[in-house]
Amino acid sequence: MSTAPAIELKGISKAFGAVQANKDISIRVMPGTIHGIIGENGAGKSTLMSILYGFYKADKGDIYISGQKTAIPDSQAAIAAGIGMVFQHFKLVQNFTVLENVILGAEDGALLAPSLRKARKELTALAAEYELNVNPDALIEEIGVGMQQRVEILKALYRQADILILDEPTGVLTPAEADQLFRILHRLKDEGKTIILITHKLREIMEATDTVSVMRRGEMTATVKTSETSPEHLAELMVGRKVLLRVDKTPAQPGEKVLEVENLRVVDAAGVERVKGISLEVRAGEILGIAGVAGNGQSELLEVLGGMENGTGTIRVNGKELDLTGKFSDARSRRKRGIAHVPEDRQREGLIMDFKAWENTAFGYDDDDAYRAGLLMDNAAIREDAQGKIERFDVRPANSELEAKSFSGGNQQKIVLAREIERDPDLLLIGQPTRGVDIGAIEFIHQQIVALRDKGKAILLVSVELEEILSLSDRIAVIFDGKLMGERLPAETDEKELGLMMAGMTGKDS
Amino acid sequence: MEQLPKWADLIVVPLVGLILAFILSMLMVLATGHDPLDALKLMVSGALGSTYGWGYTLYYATNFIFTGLAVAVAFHASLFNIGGEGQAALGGLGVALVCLFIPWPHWTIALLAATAAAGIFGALWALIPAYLQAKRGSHIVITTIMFNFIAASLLNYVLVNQLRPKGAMDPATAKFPKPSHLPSLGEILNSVGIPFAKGTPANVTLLVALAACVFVYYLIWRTRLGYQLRAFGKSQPAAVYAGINPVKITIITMMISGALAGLMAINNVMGEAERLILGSVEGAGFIGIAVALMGRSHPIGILFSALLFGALYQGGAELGLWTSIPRELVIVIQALVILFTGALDNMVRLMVAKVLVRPKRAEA
Amino acid sequence: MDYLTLLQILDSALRLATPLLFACLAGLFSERAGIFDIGLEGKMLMAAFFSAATAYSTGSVWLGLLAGIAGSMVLSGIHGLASITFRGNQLISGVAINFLASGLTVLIGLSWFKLGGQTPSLSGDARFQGIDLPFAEAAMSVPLIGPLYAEVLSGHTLLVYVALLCVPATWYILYRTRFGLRLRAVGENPAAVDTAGISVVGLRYAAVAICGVLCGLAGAYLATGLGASFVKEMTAGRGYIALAALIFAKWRPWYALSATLLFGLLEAVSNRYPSLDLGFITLPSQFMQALPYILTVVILAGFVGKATPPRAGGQPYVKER
Amino acid sequence: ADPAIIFDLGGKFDKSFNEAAFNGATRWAEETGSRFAEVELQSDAQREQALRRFAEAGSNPIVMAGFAFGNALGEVAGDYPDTRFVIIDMVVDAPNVRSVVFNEHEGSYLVGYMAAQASKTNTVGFIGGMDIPLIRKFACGYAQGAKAANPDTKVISNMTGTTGAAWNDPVKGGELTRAQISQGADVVYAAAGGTGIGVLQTAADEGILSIGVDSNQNHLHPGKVLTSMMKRVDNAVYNAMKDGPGLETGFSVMGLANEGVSYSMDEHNASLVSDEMKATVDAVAAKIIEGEITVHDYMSDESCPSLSF
Ligand SMILES: Nc1ncnc2c1ncn2[C@@H]1O[C@H](COP(=O)(O)OP(=O)(O)OP(=O)(O)O)[C@@H](O)[C@H]1O
Ligand SMILES: Nc1ncnc2c1ncn2[C@@H]1O[C@H](COP(=O)(O)OP(=O)(O)OP(=O)(O)O)[C@@H](O)[C@H]1O
Ligand SMILES: [Mg+2]
Ligand SMILES: [Mg+2]
Repeated sequence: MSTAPAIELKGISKAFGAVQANKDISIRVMPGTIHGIIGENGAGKSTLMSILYGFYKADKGDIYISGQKTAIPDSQAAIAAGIGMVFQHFKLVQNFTVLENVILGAEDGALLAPSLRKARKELTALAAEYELNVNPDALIEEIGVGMQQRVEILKALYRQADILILDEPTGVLTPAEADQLFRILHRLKDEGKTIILITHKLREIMEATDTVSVMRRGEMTATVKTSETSPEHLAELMVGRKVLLRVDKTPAQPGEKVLEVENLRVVDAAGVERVKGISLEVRAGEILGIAGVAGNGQSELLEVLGGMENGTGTIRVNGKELDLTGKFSDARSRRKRGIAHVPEDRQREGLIMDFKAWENTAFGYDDDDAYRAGLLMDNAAIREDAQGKIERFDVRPANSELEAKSFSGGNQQKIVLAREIERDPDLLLIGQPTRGVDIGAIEFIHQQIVALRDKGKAILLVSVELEEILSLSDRIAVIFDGKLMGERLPAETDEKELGLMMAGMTGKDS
Repeated sequence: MEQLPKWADLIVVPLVGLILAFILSMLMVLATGHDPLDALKLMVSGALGSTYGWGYTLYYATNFIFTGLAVAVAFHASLFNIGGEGQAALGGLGVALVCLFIPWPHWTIALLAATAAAGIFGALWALIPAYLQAKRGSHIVITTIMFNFIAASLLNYVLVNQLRPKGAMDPATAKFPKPSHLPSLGEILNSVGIPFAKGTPANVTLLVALAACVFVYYLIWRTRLGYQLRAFGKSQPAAVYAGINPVKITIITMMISGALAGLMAINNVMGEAERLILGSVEGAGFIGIAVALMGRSHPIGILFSALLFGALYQGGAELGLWTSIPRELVIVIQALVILFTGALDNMVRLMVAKVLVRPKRAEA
Repeated sequence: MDYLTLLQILDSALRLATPLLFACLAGLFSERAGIFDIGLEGKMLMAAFFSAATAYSTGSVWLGLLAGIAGSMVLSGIHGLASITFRGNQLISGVAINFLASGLTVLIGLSWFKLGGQTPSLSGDARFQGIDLPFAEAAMSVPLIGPLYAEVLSGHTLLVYVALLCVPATWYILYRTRFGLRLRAVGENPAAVDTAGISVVGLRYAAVAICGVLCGLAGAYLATGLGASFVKEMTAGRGYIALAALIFAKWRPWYALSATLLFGLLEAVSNRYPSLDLGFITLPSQFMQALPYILTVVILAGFVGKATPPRAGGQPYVKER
Repeated sequence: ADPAIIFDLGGKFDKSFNEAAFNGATRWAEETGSRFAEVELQSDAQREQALRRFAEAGSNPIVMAGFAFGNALGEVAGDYPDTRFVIIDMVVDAPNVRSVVFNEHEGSYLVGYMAAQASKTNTVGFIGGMDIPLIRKFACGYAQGAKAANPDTKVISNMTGTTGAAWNDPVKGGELTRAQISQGADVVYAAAGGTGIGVLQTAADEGILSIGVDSNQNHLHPGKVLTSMMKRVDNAVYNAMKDGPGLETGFSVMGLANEGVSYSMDEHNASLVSDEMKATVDAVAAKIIEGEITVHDYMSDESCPSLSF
């Protein structure tokens, strides 16, 4: 036990303005291990790792790499010290090819051609070695997030990183992709590389890591051997109270048909048909879960239902047909028909990040009479309404004057949910409700969704988290390539079967 | 970046920027062989030291308030309207047509009509670029630049070939009939017993400009339309999610912006010149960009930066009158003011922070 | 219109396009790196002044060229300082630079030459002379192509050819070199560049500096190539037109060539036909003067469609809010 | 009291009438060792301001160059009955105002006549700054002169632009010159302020003749500028200042007769203008002065017999 830790951080502190993101943090990571870091949204995990990678500069503290005190003023120094990092929000150039992204900053000379040639070869080798297949000539904006993440990993490997940091790598992955990622990580570990893994998913921590550190409100509260702990214990360390890890719900009591979709087709701006004749229905008091690998048409399905895109076919809500292309095909008309929508991408669509929280609670409902005072908007009323929502949905900090961007992801999601759920809609469309959200918040969000169902509302849930689909849905439909592959009851299926269906393999009865 | 108390950010930083700009400017005055302190005194007292000075300062400021607001409204929707110059020119045409061809019984009614005409003409001149941006994706920056040139040609044609009285040398319309003349600020204030220099061009339009500030404030922060256009400006996908029609918002915003730019014409065309002359906008459309940016697209900020530019204009005129300092120096001073208070504000902020924040740290 | 007229118009178009092309490529480098630049006009003006002033004083157009580039680069430096180092508003900085150039050139010109801000006119080695391309004379006899070569391509000053060569050079730098890759990346996603271990600030300054050099060439061409002295405000809005051309060109080098040639062509046509008698109606000169701008709008609306600027354009790179 | 002079928006170095006015004032100052107040305007609103401020400060006489002052002076003159005003290029009817106007059409006629004589291609060009009445007046006189010398002469006319930049765009001036050359013009007359610099330059470069305007521009390109249409704004200003506060008011026309306009001859263009040519032109000038030839003034009925706009 005389080997020096691959990484040792001593007394790291970092403040962003008034926010103390990291407080006197120390941590040691042994070489050849996978070290997990968990913590609530905003606990300071990403900040800590960004400091290690030279993206931020710590206010205080020292970094030791393999026992040597090392200054890491910028990412160049981190790369030189053998550190690679896959950020929570990828750092890729959208309109570059995979190859170009890989060589960026690691070119071999002033001209590109030789670098590209070399990288192409290297990539093929890496792909073979680690099952990291990507088309080197594909544009980043045209490949899925799973692929993008591979590119990020390839970037690190191409730079011969010995220490690989992954910040919430599975937040956007399908189960199959996640499994593959962990295989790769184990392979890397076997080769002696050191891996730091940030995740909100306790299952992943339990399955993949050797040691795990828990962060809370900028502090490192515990570091334990994974073999000596349990998910419940970790959850408690993280949130500071006991957390229910299972969704607690009674069997559904389906009522009237609320949503009926017949032969829905959607063609995107590029002329590609993304939804290819989907029919489904959701009844009052039930949750229909749509499982599928991202990019198989579920986003477009939600967007048409939510009035963000045009489509063809028939959609009825409470028996009345919706306008799919005309004057009433916009999102506002949908809301008037009792449809609420929690979009997949809360930061791009669900919220205006520069607006204050209270302004965001009226977003999409600014024409509500309750928000109006003559010709003007009744800001006082909106503020009051917002404060109530924020308190009922336990948004932290409970300050409606803060801008949306200064809340953590989980709390941003709560703002959107509060806004949509408290509208008391007949139909709730909800996409990726817990993406990037910590377990404390997940528990809360799931409870709210179930409570809405129990009030007799229809819910259409789209998620790439199979676990979430399985535990929330009353019925599960699997989407593949714009078509439904079949329906299952959660009790009668499992992740394996769903995973196969998601890959286009037909299930038992369809 | 260091956190500064709000008062320091709002008052100290611009003030220090202004001082820096003036120090540099005065060095330049020195370099051209003049006495910088005299020049500075002349500028300040010329612009702000008498009601006469204010009469001019406020006149220019009125122009800049309108064009500044025009740029700001578009900015909130992430639209960059460089077309203020053309829109204001067309506003002038609207004012001229209304004042020349309709006999108004009283200036108040004429003002209402001219306001409407200026706004409508300005709005219509912004409509085509807006429509093309919304429907065809034609970049609004190019189209508004192009429309400035087209407006210049149009006015040249109309003034030389159509509206110019026969035999007149000036490419300008005839003088507007008496009833459409607006009372000057001096006349108004004197009538309520406040002494104010007569014969200065500031006129009742200043009140319209102030009203426009209030209007824009309410529009942007208190109405649904404002809410929607700000949301649209921050995130277009989110706007679609909320059911905000991008085409409609783009067109409405640009038309409001164009109307505000057009309104400038009631100040310079109706209030001051009392006729429409060629090139009457005199670059105020472009200054409006600087005014809006420096005012952080907020009506109050715009009010102050318009005043600053108005004072620079009038102070510069006094320099021109009483010294042999070339008028280009005033342009350089303007440039330095824009640079230090607008573009290098973070540098100034850092300097101020060093002075203000350091000692506090030391105490702690 | 006969063939010769067409050639003459093309010849004129090429000359008129050259300053636009330089400025457009200048803007391309800067904006591709994420720094918006509405100060092209001011930089050109500064360069025009210093090139003419120096060429006159030294009698060497080459020194003039260098001085013009230096003058333009000083303004680039200010723009860089404001928008890169101090993360200020790039539009404001550009506006300030235009004002600064407009005032300073006359101010300095007045004190140096006492000619009302103008420089004395240049002659001989103090200005660029036309270059006859090889075989231009002989080519005249070849039908169609010959006159095209002799009339349109041959006989321009060196800078015209430099400008034309800048197009493939820009393309090559942008798409075939490490620097170009990084430059494009920093305009799209500076965080990607930063985390790849490259200095965002360094790259952006480099881009702004190149922008300065190219604006310098544009200005020098105006004052020592096309004209032979500096006259106040002689850029006459060309910086703004170049900006429009840049958007028109969707920030791409070859498109920039077409866009600026188109602008040059439209202007040349309206120069050639100051008013047009269509038989039933005579289009007034004002209409012909507006025609290039009207056609630009029409073309833009009809054929070009949406242009997506570099994604990180206009925003300072701020890591810590 | 010192005299004062107010320059129009183009500024005192506009290569046109403002600059000529400035030269006149400077000449007076140098000769008499006195001083004069001056201001360059930046905005239309400053016309009245400058007039009043100078009048209040006791400047007398106050000289202004440019038709655009007409309105402002009309308003102001009555308020300062003891101040004498001199306005150039415009007529203002007030007891304390001297209005000086120039017969630019006559001078332009002469240079047009010379242009046609010098032209070998029977094609001459005119380049104006902006399409405004004053410039049409120049163009119309020029075209008449050219046709008078040779009825077959073709006159090509261009205006530079419609914004203020039109007066300061030598590059465009040069390009317009080339366009005219390619249409056969071999003499070009520029009435376009700073833009004209480019016209004269390009003409010299391309080996054709040019004609300067307002002041004597022959020296700019010796041996290449055929002549210049001199509009003696400098003399008008000089005289006003020399006459001082007691100057005679009223309306004064500066034409060929009183050398208000003329064509320039000096060592720079001596080789270009043959004695014969000079003789005929002088004869034409004499006829104009005597009234034997009437040059049509565009402003009289806003039409031009020899050129359409
Ligand atoms: N660039 C920044 N500027 C200012 N504040 C920041 C910045 N990045 C993070 N913060 C703040 O620092 C705190 C820690 O953020 P961090 O991103 O490290 O949390 P995290 O543990 O990674 O959370 P999550 O699980 O949501 O990713 C938060 O309060 C966050 O708002
Ligand atoms: N064919 C349709 N498809 C989808 N939505 C529709 C359709 N027709 C109407 N709607 C929506 O239902 C709403 C109710 O219709 P109605 O015509 O009563 O409008 P409203 O309640 O008076 O609303 P507004 O105040 O906007 O006029 C509409 O505003 C529109 O949003
Ligand atoms: Mg994080
Ligand atoms: Mg209704």
